Amino acid sequence: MNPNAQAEAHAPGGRAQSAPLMGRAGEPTIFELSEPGRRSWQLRTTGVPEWSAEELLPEAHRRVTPVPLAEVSERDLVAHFTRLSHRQFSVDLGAYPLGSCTMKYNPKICDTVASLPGLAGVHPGAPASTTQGWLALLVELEEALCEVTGMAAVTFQPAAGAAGELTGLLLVRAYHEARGEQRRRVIIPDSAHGTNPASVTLGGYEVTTVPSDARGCVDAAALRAVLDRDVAGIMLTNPNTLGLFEEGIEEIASAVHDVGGLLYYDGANLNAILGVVRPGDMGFDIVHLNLHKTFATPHGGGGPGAGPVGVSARLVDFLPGPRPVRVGQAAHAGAAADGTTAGGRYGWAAPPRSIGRVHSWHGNALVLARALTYVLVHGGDGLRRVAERAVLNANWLRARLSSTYDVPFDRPCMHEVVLAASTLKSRYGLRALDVAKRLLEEGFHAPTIYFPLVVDEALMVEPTETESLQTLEALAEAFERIAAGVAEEGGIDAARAAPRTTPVGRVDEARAARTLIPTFDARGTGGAARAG
Amino acid sequence: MNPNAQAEAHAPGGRAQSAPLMGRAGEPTIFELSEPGRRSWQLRTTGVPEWSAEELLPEAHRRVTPVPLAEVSERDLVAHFTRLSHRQFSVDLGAYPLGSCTMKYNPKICDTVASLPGLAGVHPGAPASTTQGWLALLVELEEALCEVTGMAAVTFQPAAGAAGELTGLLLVRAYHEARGEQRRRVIIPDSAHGTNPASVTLGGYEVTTVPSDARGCVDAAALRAVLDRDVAGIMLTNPNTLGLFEEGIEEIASAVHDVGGLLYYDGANLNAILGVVRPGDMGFDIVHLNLHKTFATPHGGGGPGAGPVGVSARLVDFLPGPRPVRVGQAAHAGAAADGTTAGGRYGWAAPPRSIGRVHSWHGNALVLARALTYVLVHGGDGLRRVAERAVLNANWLRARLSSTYDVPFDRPCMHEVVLAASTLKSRYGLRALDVAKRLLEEGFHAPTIYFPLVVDEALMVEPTETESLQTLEALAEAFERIAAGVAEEGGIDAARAAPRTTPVGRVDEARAARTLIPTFDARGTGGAARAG
Amino acid sequence: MADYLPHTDEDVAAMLAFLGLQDLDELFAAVPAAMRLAGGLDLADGEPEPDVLARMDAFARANRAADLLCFAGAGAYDHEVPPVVRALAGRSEFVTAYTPYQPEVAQGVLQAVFEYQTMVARLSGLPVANASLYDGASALVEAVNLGAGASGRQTVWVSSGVHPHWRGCLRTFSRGSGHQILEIPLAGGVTAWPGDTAVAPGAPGGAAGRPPGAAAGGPPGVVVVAYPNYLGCLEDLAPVRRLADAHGATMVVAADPVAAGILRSAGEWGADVVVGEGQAFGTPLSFGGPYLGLFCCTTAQVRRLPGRLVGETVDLEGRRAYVTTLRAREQDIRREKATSNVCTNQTLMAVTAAVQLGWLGTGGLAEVALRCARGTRYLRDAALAIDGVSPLTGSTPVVRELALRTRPPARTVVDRMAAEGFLAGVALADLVGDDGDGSVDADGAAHGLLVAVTERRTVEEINGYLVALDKAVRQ
Amino acid sequence: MADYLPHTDEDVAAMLAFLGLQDLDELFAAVPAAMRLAGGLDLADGEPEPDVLARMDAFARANRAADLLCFAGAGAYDHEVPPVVRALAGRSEFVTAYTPYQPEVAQGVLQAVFEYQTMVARLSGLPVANASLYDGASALVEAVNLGAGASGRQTVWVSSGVHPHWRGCLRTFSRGSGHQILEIPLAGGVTAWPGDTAVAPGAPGGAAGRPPGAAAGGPPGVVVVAYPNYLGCLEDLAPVRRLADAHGATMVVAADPVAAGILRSAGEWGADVVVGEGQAFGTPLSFGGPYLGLFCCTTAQVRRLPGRLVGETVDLEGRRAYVTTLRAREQDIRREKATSNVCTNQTLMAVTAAVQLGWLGTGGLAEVALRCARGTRYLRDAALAIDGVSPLTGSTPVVRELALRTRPPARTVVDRMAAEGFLAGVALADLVGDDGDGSVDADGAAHGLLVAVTERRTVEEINGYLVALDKAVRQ
Ligand SMILES: Cc1ncc(COP(=O)(O)O)c(C=O)c1O
Ligand SMILES: Cc1ncc(COP(=O)(O)O)c(C=O)c1O
Repeated sequence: MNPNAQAEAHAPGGRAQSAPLMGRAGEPTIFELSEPGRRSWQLRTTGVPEWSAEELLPEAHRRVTPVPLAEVSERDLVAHFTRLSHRQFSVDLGAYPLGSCTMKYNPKICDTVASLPGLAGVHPGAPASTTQGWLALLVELEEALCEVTGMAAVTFQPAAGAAGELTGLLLVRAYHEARGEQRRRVIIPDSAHGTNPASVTLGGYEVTTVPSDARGCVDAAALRAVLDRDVAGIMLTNPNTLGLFEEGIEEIASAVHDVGGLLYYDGANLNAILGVVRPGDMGFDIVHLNLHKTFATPHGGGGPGAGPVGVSARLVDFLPGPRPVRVGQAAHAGAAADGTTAGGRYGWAAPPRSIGRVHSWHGNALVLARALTYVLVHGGDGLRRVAERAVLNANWLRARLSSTYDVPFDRPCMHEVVLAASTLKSRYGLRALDVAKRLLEEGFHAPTIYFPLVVDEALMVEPTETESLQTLEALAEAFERIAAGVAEEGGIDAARAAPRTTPVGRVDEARAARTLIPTFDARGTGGAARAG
Repeated sequence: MNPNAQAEAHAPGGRAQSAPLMGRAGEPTIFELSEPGRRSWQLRTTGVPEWSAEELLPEAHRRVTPVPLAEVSERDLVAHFTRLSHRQFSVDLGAYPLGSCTMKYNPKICDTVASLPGLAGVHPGAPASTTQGWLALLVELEEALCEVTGMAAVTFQPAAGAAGELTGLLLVRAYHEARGEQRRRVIIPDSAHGTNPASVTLGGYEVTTVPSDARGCVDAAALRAVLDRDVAGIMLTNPNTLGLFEEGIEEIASAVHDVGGLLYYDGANLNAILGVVRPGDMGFDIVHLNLHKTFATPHGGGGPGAGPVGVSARLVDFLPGPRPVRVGQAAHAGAAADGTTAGGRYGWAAPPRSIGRVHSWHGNALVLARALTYVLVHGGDGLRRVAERAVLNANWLRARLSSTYDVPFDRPCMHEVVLAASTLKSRYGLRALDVAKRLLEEGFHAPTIYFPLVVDEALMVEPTETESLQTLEALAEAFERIAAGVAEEGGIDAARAAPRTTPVGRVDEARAARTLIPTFDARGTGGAARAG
Repeated sequence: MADYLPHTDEDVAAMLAFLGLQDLDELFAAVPAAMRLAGGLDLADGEPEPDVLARMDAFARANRAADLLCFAGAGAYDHEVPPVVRALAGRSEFVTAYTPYQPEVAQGVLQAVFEYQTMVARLSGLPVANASLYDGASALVEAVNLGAGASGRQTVWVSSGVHPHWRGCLRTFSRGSGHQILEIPLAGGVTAWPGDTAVAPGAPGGAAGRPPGAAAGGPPGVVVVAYPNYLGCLEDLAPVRRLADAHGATMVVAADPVAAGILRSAGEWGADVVVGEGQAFGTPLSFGGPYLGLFCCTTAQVRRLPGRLVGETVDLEGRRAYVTTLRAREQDIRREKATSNVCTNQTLMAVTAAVQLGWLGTGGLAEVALRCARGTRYLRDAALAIDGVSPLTGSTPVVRELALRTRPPARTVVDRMAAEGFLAGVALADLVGDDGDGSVDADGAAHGLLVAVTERRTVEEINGYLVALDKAVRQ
Repeated sequence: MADYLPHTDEDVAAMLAFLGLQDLDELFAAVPAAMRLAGGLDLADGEPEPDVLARMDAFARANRAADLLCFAGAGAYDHEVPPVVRALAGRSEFVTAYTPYQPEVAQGVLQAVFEYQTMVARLSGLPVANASLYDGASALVEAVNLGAGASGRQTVWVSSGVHPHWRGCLRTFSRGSGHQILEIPLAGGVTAWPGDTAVAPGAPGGAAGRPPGAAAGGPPGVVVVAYPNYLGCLEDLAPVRRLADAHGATMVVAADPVAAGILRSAGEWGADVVVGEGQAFGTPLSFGGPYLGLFCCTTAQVRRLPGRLVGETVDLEGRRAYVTTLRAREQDIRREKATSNVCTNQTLMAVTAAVQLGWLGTGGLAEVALRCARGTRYLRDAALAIDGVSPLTGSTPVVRELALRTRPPARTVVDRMAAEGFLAGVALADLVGDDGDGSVDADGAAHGLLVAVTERRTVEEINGYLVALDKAVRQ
């Protein structure tokens, strides 16, 4: 009997028989490991009178049956999630050259910082007099990020890049409205990340797409053609998602500014230019940063991140509030203090024409503490080294792999290089997807595939600066083995069967969408069913 | 090229290409990952004058070349040891029914306790006035262990069970010598753990072995035959290593006491009788506890443990010292205080006829803090439940597997059951070793094999109380599958080829001993060579 | 100079040589020279880790709030987070992974999120939960977007019992979406829904007498209510369902997920969408983030669901496997047609919640909820006996939080009690501003103190709190 | 009632039924009834984890020592342990594994230990290191056992520069082994070896004039010296090697492994066995344990090596693999013929040391050693300028630790400086007793203060220490 089949056999209490370490055994869900009456929880002895729910709640509000959750022993809880962790690739296990995501090493010191009780144990609604440390920390980080981006002020409320984008677009709107203007369109290049157009829509604007030119940059003529006084702004990332620096950024900036538009900088690729050139100096008015990319805060399997937004002087008054400020500056940053500033050198201030809140509280604070730690360890000198090494690594890979894979825009790249499998596909049928799955077998995470959309069979490789030359060599060899392998007898079949050494084999994604099973309770019902 | 072969190819900077998660790739040593000039270390800025070694040290003492260690980036350090951790089975991953080792769940709260700065950050030589918390903790633990064992006092210095054994034997010696007696022999049963005879030898005694009888207990007649006034004592574990309770313990105790000998209790199996019966009440004079077994402190891949030794009243004065005491008790426990007791309710006291120190300091203190945590969470009631469930689990397995495997002593067992593969061996050639390796493939750790020595092809299974009935069922099914599998065509070959799904296949142990390679530097030299 | 870069000088030289470059500056040839930063960043040079740790520790020590006994809530609660949850959720495989784009090597995160979705769906009483949003407020914003899309109408009636900050976010984002947000006032701690006869018999405009005018956008496409509301009060949700039915609107409930352990589920009350703040499940107070936005909906709405969704499927060999699904909703495919712009979310907090809910289990969750209710009752009964303390929401039943009226301004009470070692609660003025809003008037804002009692508070601690409160209101 | 047991009442009932038993008590039928504990253990009932954590935290808070700036050493040092080392060595796969009896599923621990052995061997200058012993003292005891076995003689000459506690352990265990331990006194901080002309020209009994008499066991089979010795002094090891050669004795060096970063290796000095305390490599002060016994020897002695040893080999498919080897030395096979009784050892600390040494690397280890030496020099120079402070060991060079003579009793100085926030060092009387021993006389014991300066101490901290010391000796 194959071990996975056992996992499939649902028995109360499950089949907690150990480790994916050994071969490819499946892991039951926690619901299958559950047996009624088992427990892990232990709570403080409080001495509070033990009134019953009946004594505490009117009947109409009372739950009749408890929420059915899993019931497991602490031992099984630990084994379950430890085994799940062994079914998960991560930066800590190896190279993760996922383009646009900047999967660099996440320093362990930041975990220590984020778990300091003096930071993690602070209630967000505590009066400012009791949270001076947090306020000081945020002000220091704001100053550092202003310097890095060339902006005048930063809001920390946006919880991720996309939230920053939408915040930025609302700032654009507030800016124009304050000037009595109603503009309707925002321009984005066709190579942009999907969150850009989605944010534009949510910001209440229409998307105008401009194409890339033959060098992979914004087509200047096409841009000029769509520019008019209805354009609220343009969203760009520079270097762009092709890993190429928009050389015409000066002209773009003045063209957009000439029609009264604002420039929004998508900071996802800031890693490439830290300490080399600043968005503010390129002419941008608004910048979001993905601290979980450039500033090494871990991605957590999909989040949390943090997407602080920096703005130039003319937009400061519109920022979300309240904002942490030095008390002396409160007046400058906005008069209407929200929260007390008594008893401390730092306080909160709401910008006078604030667009309002964009977060329940102050943003992803512990992520911000990690980012400041990263900034302090590196310092100004170190941040520049980060960019240099990131760009060096990407170019090395580009040069090394350009004879094996297509390089749609074959010129020096910045922190990432977009390769393509188009030749391998037309010659052998090998798709970008197959290359990705084969790389998993080779022990590497796959690059980002099929993005940017403008490149056919795209393989977007971002090695980051924390990978060594030896790792790059090993990665390049793996890429080369994949290309060589497909030329061999049966090679394409082997590639399509990949990965065969991972916890599960190639996953049927289409089936997941066709027969939606979004919860354990929807299993066997032929899809999602209304649960109790 | 197979991924492991790459790992073999030694290149400076290594082949850091990711995860054993994916298939069975090897992991290079840290020395292969090393490249001169790389670094992880970061030290405080101190401002202390930067004198050179030449200015600080006479030439005769100065090292000429630095100690050659690995030079890796923090990122590679993390990936290396994280990948190594993925090549390691552990309690947190699954059932670990290793007999005699009591591989129960190690509560996570104990990790938190052991890392409290107020415990982990205390220098062992700090004056007692500044370590009152530690002293109070130890006194409280001592009291609890006295209650659990029925002893009068406990020393915490021994760092593991074997250290406790030797300490106990030195106490035996001191006791007899104080009475002017020179005895030469210590009796141990043939089923005893190997550390018992080794400790006896190191204690300066001769080993007299007594055989087990047909019921798996000490052969009473044989024991009486070797008892005389030359016998310093006897070492027993009860339940014994066959998992059987020595029913004749009362007679054994009085027989040994009758000739003036002392009874030593090897506490490795205390888990079976917690709160049910106490070594002191069985007549034992000295008891060691393996806190890493019974009290759930983690084994750490082979240590640390803690082997506190409890003694009856007549031996208290001989205990190693100094010992933590309540200050009022210092006089009672021994006058000559070693260390100051000023300024606190707790202090140190040296027993008047102490055998002396057996540890550099006070024993494995953080392990002791874990053990107290475990005791407090369970309390008196919980400790008894531990024993009940441990014995229940073992008997369930015994009953379930007795039709498939040999059960040399087929009567109710205590916390572990010794099975045997003798029939499977004679019928199909399946050895205990093969059963063990097949179990690894099934996702379980193997039981202890070939111990106790008195059982042929022994499989010593100790499920512990923290495994659920479902896990026991899954384990039993795996055992049954193994037995059934060997009866099939090709079954024995498959068993001998096991394990095939583990990070490495069956390991050539003989070769390791034949061509000793104890360090990376001895590789390729045909064995250990004198290093620089 | 210390950093995390592996490059030795020799590595750099060799790599530059391979690229045919002279120096590192040449890598940036594409950057117009005039734009480049001349003197480098005006930031101090890097400091070694132990120095930085000392600095961060100094920030931490400067936060007196961390040492205060916490009776503050307002959407952020001091619940038990056991060592086992921290250990498991902190495993580096979960922490340092990216979004599970390659399911074959991401089954760990995917399965944990699948389990999370199941648990959260069960809590809410709805069949689908997504894989997390940023926080409670963003979940609410997305719920309103979904509701408006489903009903085809942009008018949104929002109870003023919804957390003031969440309402603030709704207002902010409505500038982009164009939704008409109408905040319905509370009366006596519960929403005075306009036009619902069960609420205000005979009065067309409802009890509060402030009917949203026709100018305010006509009948609602979305109706939003909180359960319990932010003042701790339990509102009857039946009229809300009726309202929604009457107008064909989507009913959105912002539910406290801990209280859900003993309350009738929002799904049972008829909610179409349930949102909530998941911080209570294993995430520390964290000065407000990272938190966890909970989001559940009906199967009918699944294709409008914002954010990520994990589904079960099989691999090529037929083994059970998990994968993010219905990706067409996300931005990487249909771009401007996406249901939302959320990309990076709060997965690690979702994994944490799965571990915490696994630890709590059926019995533990109910127990935590019950203990919160008990502590709240105990504190309420005793606090109201103090001269200078009165109820702000009358006798409306509360469950895990309550609003008191203190004779001195609540901010003063909070400051005084901080000196005694207590975080007394959150002054309502800090949530709604000095002028009050639809939930409390200016007086209520000034004197309202929102107090939460979790299962971690012992009777000694509560008694100590009461003594300090007595002193603070007398002073 | 809270514990870690999975058994529900139904499970217990089903299992008992399967066994044909009526109740749990029957499981213990083999235990004579009279012996059984009637009323259960006289211990309080179990308490829930958070209550226990609070109690343990109270113990922790009662240790003022943890808050003192540490200038104590004496074999336990306050070195930097970075978060990365704690994170890696704390991974639960390492923590919750047993001894690697099944190498196929224990390559993680085995390889880490193999790397540890390599690093420690390189440090010592000898080719073989074992996988750890309990602590420095137990390593020394084992070294003496090995040496006596190798030389066939039980007389052991031990320098009084060896840590007093380690000498105490040697004395204790010699009661069992029958070794004759002779402690050779120090003069001016260095060992006055008997009969070595290079040490004491012309004096047959050596400088200290206390030659071990013939009655004391004849020529040594083992000679033990510390490098640097416990007072911080650097001794010339050449005469020790000559002594050992003259008598055919085994030369054992107890070496400080951090100082080894800048000192000539013990192997180079000719040691046959090198032992040490490995706490300095990643293990916190921990009130003295768990620590790490380092043990290295020559290839010739490998079959006498105590404890576990990991060797490289291959698996059936020829892939590199690791396994514990030369198991015949251990007790599970030859039992009473075993080279030692050590079974459970300190593997996790060895893994920790491998991680820490991996983090330090070639440059970091040298840097730590150098910084310790610099801090020691800085403190020494300034301390000796204080009126009331003088050197205890003359001008003998010291490296990472030094012994001062303070005018008031050193214990008094330690107490006074604790009140100022410093752990001033270790009073020698606490190590050697009030009467002194071969290393210091009674006056030295009373007034001797052993001070250590690690790489973590800043110049501000040292200056603060000096101010407090000045005050403490004047008072
Ligand atoms: C180019 C680009 N822009 C924006 C984003 C969105 O950022 P976030 O995921 O933090 O919301 C990403 C993230 O992948 C990105 O790569
Ligand atoms: C029965 C028995 N006695 C003694 C010991 C030795 O204990 P330790 O390994 O703690 O030294 C063991 C350990 O395996 C054992 O099982």
